[in-house]
Amino acid sequence: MGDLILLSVSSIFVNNILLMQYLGNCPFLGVSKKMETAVGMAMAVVFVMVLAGVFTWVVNTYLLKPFEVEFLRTVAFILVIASLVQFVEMFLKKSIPALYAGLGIFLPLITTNCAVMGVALILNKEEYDFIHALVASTAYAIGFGLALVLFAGVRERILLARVPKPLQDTAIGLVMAGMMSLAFFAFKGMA
Amino acid sequence: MREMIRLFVVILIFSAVSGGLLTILHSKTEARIEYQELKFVKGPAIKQIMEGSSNDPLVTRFKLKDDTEERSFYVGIFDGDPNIVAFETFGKGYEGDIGVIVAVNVENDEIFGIGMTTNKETPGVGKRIETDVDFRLQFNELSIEESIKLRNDGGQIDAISGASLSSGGVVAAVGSAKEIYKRLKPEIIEKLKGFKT
Amino acid sequence: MSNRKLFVSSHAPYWHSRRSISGRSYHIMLAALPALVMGFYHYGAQAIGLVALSMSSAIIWEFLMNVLMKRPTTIGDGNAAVIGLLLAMLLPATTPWWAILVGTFMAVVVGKQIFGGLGCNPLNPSLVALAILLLSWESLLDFDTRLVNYDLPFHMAYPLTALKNFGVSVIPNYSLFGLFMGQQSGGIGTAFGLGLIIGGLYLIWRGHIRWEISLSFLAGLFLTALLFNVSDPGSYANPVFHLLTGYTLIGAFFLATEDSSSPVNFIPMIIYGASAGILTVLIRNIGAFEDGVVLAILMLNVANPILDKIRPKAMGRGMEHA
Amino acid sequence: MKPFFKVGKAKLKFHMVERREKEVVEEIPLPANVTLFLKKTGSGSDNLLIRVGDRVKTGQRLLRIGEGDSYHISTVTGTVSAITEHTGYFGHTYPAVSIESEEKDQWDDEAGGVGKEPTAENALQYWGSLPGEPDFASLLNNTPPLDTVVINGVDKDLLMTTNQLMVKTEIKALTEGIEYLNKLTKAERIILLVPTTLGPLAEQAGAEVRVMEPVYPDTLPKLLMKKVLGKIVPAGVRCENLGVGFLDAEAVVALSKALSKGEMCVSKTLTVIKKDNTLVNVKARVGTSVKDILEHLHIETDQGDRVILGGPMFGHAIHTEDLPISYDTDGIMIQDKGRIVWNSDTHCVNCGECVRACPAQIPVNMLVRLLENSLYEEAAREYDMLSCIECGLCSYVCIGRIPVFHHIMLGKQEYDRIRSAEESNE
Amino acid sequence: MAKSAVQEFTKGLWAEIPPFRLVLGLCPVLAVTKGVETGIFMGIATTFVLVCSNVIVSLLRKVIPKGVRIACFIVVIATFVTVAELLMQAFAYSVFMKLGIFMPLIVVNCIILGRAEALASKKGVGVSFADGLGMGIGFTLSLFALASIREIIGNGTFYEIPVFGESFQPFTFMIEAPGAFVSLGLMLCIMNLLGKK
Ligand SMILES: Cc1cc2nc3c(=O)[nH]c(=O)nc-3n(C[C@H](O)[C@H](O)[C@H](O)COP(=O)(O)O)c2cc1C
Ligand SMILES: Cc1cc2nc3c(=O)[nH]c(=O)nc-3n(C[C@H](O)[C@H](O)[C@H](O)COP(=O)(O)O)c2cc1C
Ligand SMILES: Cc1cc2nc3c(=O)[nH]c(=O)nc-3n(C[C@H](O)[C@H](O)[C@H](O)COP(=O)(O)O)c2cc1C
Ligand SMILES: Cc1cc2nc3c(=O)[nH]c(=O)nc-3n(C[C@H](O)[C@H](O)[C@H](O)CO)c2cc1C
Ligand code: SF4
Ligand code: SF4
Ligand code: SF4
Ligand code: SF4
Ligand code: FES
Repeated sequence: MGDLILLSVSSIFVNNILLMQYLGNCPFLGVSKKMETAVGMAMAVVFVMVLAGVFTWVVNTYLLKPFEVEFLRTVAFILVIASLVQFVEMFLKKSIPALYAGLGIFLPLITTNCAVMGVALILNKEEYDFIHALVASTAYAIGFGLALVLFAGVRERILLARVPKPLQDTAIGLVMAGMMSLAFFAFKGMA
Repeated sequence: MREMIRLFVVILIFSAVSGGLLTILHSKTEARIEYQELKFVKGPAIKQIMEGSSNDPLVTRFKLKDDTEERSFYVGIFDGDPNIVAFETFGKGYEGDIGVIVAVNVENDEIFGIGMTTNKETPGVGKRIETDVDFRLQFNELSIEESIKLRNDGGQIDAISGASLSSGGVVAAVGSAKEIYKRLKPEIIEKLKGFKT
Repeated sequence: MSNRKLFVSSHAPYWHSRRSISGRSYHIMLAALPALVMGFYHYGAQAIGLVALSMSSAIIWEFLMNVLMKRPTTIGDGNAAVIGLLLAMLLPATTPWWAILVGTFMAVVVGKQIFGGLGCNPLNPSLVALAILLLSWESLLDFDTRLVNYDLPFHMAYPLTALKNFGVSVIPNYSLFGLFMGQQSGGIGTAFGLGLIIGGLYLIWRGHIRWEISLSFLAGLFLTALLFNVSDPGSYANPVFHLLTGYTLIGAFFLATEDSSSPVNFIPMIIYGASAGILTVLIRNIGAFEDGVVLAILMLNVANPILDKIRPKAMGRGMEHA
Repeated sequence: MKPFFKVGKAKLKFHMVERREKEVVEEIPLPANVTLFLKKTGSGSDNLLIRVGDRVKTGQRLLRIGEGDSYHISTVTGTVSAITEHTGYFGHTYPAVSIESEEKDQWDDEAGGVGKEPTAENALQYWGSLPGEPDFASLLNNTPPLDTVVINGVDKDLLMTTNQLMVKTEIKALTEGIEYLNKLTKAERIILLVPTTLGPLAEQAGAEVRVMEPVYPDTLPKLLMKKVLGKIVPAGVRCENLGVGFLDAEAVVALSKALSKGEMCVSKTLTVIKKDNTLVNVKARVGTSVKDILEHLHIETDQGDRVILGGPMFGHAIHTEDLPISYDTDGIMIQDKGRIVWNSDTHCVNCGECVRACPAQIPVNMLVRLLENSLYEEAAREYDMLSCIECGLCSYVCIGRIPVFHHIMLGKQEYDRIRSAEESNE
Repeated sequence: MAKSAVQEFTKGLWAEIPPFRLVLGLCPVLAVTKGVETGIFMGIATTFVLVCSNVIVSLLRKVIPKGVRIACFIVVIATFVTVAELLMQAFAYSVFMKLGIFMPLIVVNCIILGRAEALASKKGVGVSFADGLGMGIGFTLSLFALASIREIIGNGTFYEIPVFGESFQPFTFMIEAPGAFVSLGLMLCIMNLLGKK
């Protein structure tokens, strides 16, 4: 139990997927200008990332490893993620239209989000067992959502500030992301 | 439905072609990759420890089953005697595991030398476990029976200043190496005999 | 009509409290003085030179950025000087000149000006600079080696380093009253607890800082340290020790209270202060760093915009008119 | 300037009526020329009843207000010398009628007749221009009908003493006025609001008396609603929409005099605040220029000083002393150029002073950022712009010296414009 | 035809140089520019995948059914990423180690799928090839520039060769995560100042 808690803290804060591992920056900078979209994206990512983590773990453990074709990992994972997103989209559209209306536009974008693929790769590289893989992918996803929402809050203010022209938008967003990653050093060593 | 099947078949064909091509490429490169991996990951540390040996420890190696795990052992032959055996263990560092190659002299059960393999320690801070020679040399000739600890914890190893966590990781790795060695010593001795020239 | 008098026209109100940004800056500098004087007394001319260099270089960076960005000159508002001063107060007296230049550049240019200047900075500029220095040259903030040439009449080991390395056994080396009176090594302006408290109370009394933040920061820090201490007195220092060492007091009164990066509503101020205090102790007790004030405050700075969304209902808001 | 332990909100105390320089109200002689700003025009200058060159009598109707049956009247007898378009606060335009006045007043016959038969219908025609804001006529026609009338015996802005003075010196007329109000309106409650010191005096007026500490901004209508009547006015809604009307004590006195003696109100009592913040109360014919008043009082002004119609918190600064006083001018304030605190265009430094000061709990620090970026709709929707009760304290305390209040007033104006443009599109 | 291919090639070098003009594919840019070596290798690998997948997609553009277009592109891209991975393991293992998971992550680099979708699936082989090559080289140049700055200031070296004297203590901030974001942001600012010409 203790190690699961440590793993969670580590994956949410210490090794935050966005700020410490440089994964998922395009949506981070792309959808953080408005709090509403940021929250939508965060939820969509949490959803898909957890599912992707679990599915790729299963594929890796029960297909790639037994048949000794681990070199096909990249192809296999991306196919799993792409079809997963497709199914989630179809499922939500049919059964939970309200949720689909909220998350729908973000789902296709997630296919090529390197945070999702990255988490899948990390889980399998670290050779976690199933429970740890599940906890880690959930925690990474929460870390992503947390960073995204915090960032959107700061970004809303930056949009109202007198940022010099050449720095506006993405440039200042990146600098701010850097400062945030600096602040996340606070959690160093805690897990 | 027919359409769905058609699309599915298309993807299947793409994937099959892709898998086939990659399998061919993989089989052609497999041996090379394995050697490269050895050379770059563990090679430098092993070579460093075994400097002056008359053999290539990366080639002179054997595997043993330890519980469920399979471990590789690298043999150093000095003056014709295959007395040095090296293997990799891990300890928790500042950021993730620190891989350490520990070489033991089976003659006197003393540590012959250690070297670092993989770690994610901070450059300039924790990375000094790799670059700081004095730190590494402190382990030489410590006995397997001795308890090895950092000076802060009442032991004999001076930590690298500012990186006591990384230093502790190395110490922990050496500690687990001692256990492995003790556990497998009979089989190791047995195997080593085969390398005598 | 040729010599008709023209009056000054503008929008109401026509009275003003007469408080100003520059006034606030100068009050902050004044409030910093007691703590600073103790630093000068301990570390001599070197400390004075360092503070002067830091303040002047901060002002110069600000001026250069004003010119570069083709904006009105803002060095008169005193904020650059405050940034330089606070940065210098956090550093050991022997910090090399180039580190000061890099530090003030990071504070004024990267921490503040590129976001649009005063009031636009999302994080406390001095702390951004300090964190960057810490990350790049950790040895700069290793007070024990930095201050090795000073032989002052008290135990010179930096309390928090000693605590981190040797545990609670070092605490008897320090007298709590001594710590309070500045008998400890540290940054130029961080050691003298009494001076910092006097300065802080002055700022609170004059309404220049929000007392809610200072108070909740200290309370959060104290209570968390107390919990740790009670749970395992053999591993964790007592709360008073935490209160009087490191950057705690300067953090409570001068760093966490930076305007632009801290909340203004009551509940958010309390959450902000208390969380920063809690995080500080977590970093000190279980994290990688000796002192947690800098990063804890930066972390809460990041959360500030979200926190400050918690606010009282405005009068008449959301009411339907029948 | 005033350092204090910032726990509570900023409160500014009023100057009590006792602090006046002289007890008497100084009468300003009838000037040779008056200018009348006919502010409440509703549908523009088509409703004018006179032309340049016409001779008008005191009390004569000049302009019909809106579509109703209520008029602006002349305050002097004389010849109309010019009719121009005047541009006032935030670009509102209205007719300005200049009249060369004769020395002797000649009362318009119809105007005199009102007193004989004090019915609402008769009276209303002439009382579009009773002193004070808002005007009485529209109050009587209010929908919903007023159920409460609050007579303000405390002044709204700092340093103003007109209404307090009325309570103190005209308590008889006030009492009569309250009786008339009882007849004219269907209001269930008539409340007389006075400063603590005048409480005993007010008891005889025959209304429900409430006393209060005259501290700013508690004297503003929406805060009175909250503190005196215990009602919160929804954001963007006027007090009148809740059936509560506010009348200045001065207006009630004028009403009483008109109905009992047939004297139409053509003068205005106001407080003149000199550069050293001493006060003089004067009574002047509506339309008298500021210059005439200041000259009579021997007050010197210089280029670069500030002259304000109204009080220090929400008066309107004027650029020339040729402008006249109107029915709603409660005071004239002269500010020496050396004491003017200039606004600046710094970005908000997030000091939070305004948030502490705001009596309406508005997140002014965020609001001002949005307004600076012209995001008016968002400002109204998310940052409570419409809750603002227009007290000006945020500007007063802002350490960045940002013209916050100006931003807000402009923002409300722009917001209304956007909304009406949207509505007309639909 | 020839002219437009040249145009397609050159626009990737400045007018639409990724990641500055097209703000996509930021993660690898941040992650692999700690050092010049990893930057260049990442650039080359990406260029390889970009060119190959552009060409294949362009060749197969008439065969692939619309419904599974994206899925097929992804398989093509993933195949070439794996090819690049295997080749790099076999021939440049030390760089492969430093690139870590960012090698397989080329598969989700938005630039590549973006070019496949926006251009290669519509245009001829020549143009697609030129576009891929231009974009790839532009991307490599960007990585090289950023990596040079970061490595020189942050580590005091260029291609792991020291450039300053002994006494220089590197500005480590630049090679840590925060420095990555900040320096990319400032570089973007400079690009904006220079304009698109
Ligand atoms: C940016 C940064 C990187 C660090 N990296 C390491 C590291 O790689 N290894 C380590 O043991 N400690 C690292 N630390 C932790 C501190 O050096 C801390 O002082 C250490 O955990 C204990 O200090 P000591 O060795 O002086 O007792 C790092 C700290 C910082 C600020
Ligand atoms: C809270 C408060 C604020 C005031 N602000 C101003 C002001 O901004 N300008 C001014 O001319 N008078 C102002 N006054 C008027 C003062 O009461 C008084 O005239 C002034 O303090 C004279 O003394 P001083 O010049 O030393 O301040 C203010 C009064 C109060 C109660
Ligand atoms: C803006 C600026 C930045 C500098 N940055 C560094 C630095 O990062 N590391 C460093 O060791 N010296 C730095 N220096 C100092 C010089 O490069 C040089 O190292 C120093 O003068 C030699 O000092 P030493 O002899 O004490 O080492 C910097 C100087 C300036 C002006
Ligand atoms: C107690 C206190 C601490 C402050 N600390 C900082 C600081 O660390 N860095 C900074 O740039 N400004 C700081 N300021 C300045 C403040 O945010 C604001 O910019 C000034 O008040 C304007 O002159 C501080 C202000 C106060 C009141
Ligand atoms: S790949 Fe995904 S995250 Fe990156 S830009 Fe494209 S849609 Fe956004
Ligand atoms: S504040 Fe109240 S009384 Fe004043 S105008 Fe608005 S609604 Fe009417
Ligand atoms: S926002 Fe409105 S109510 Fe609040 S202080 Fe400013 S003027 Fe007064
Ligand atoms: S008082 Fe002025 S500077 Fe301070 S928060 Fe309000 S608007 Fe910003
Ligand atoms: S490269 Fe686009 S999200 Fe990482």
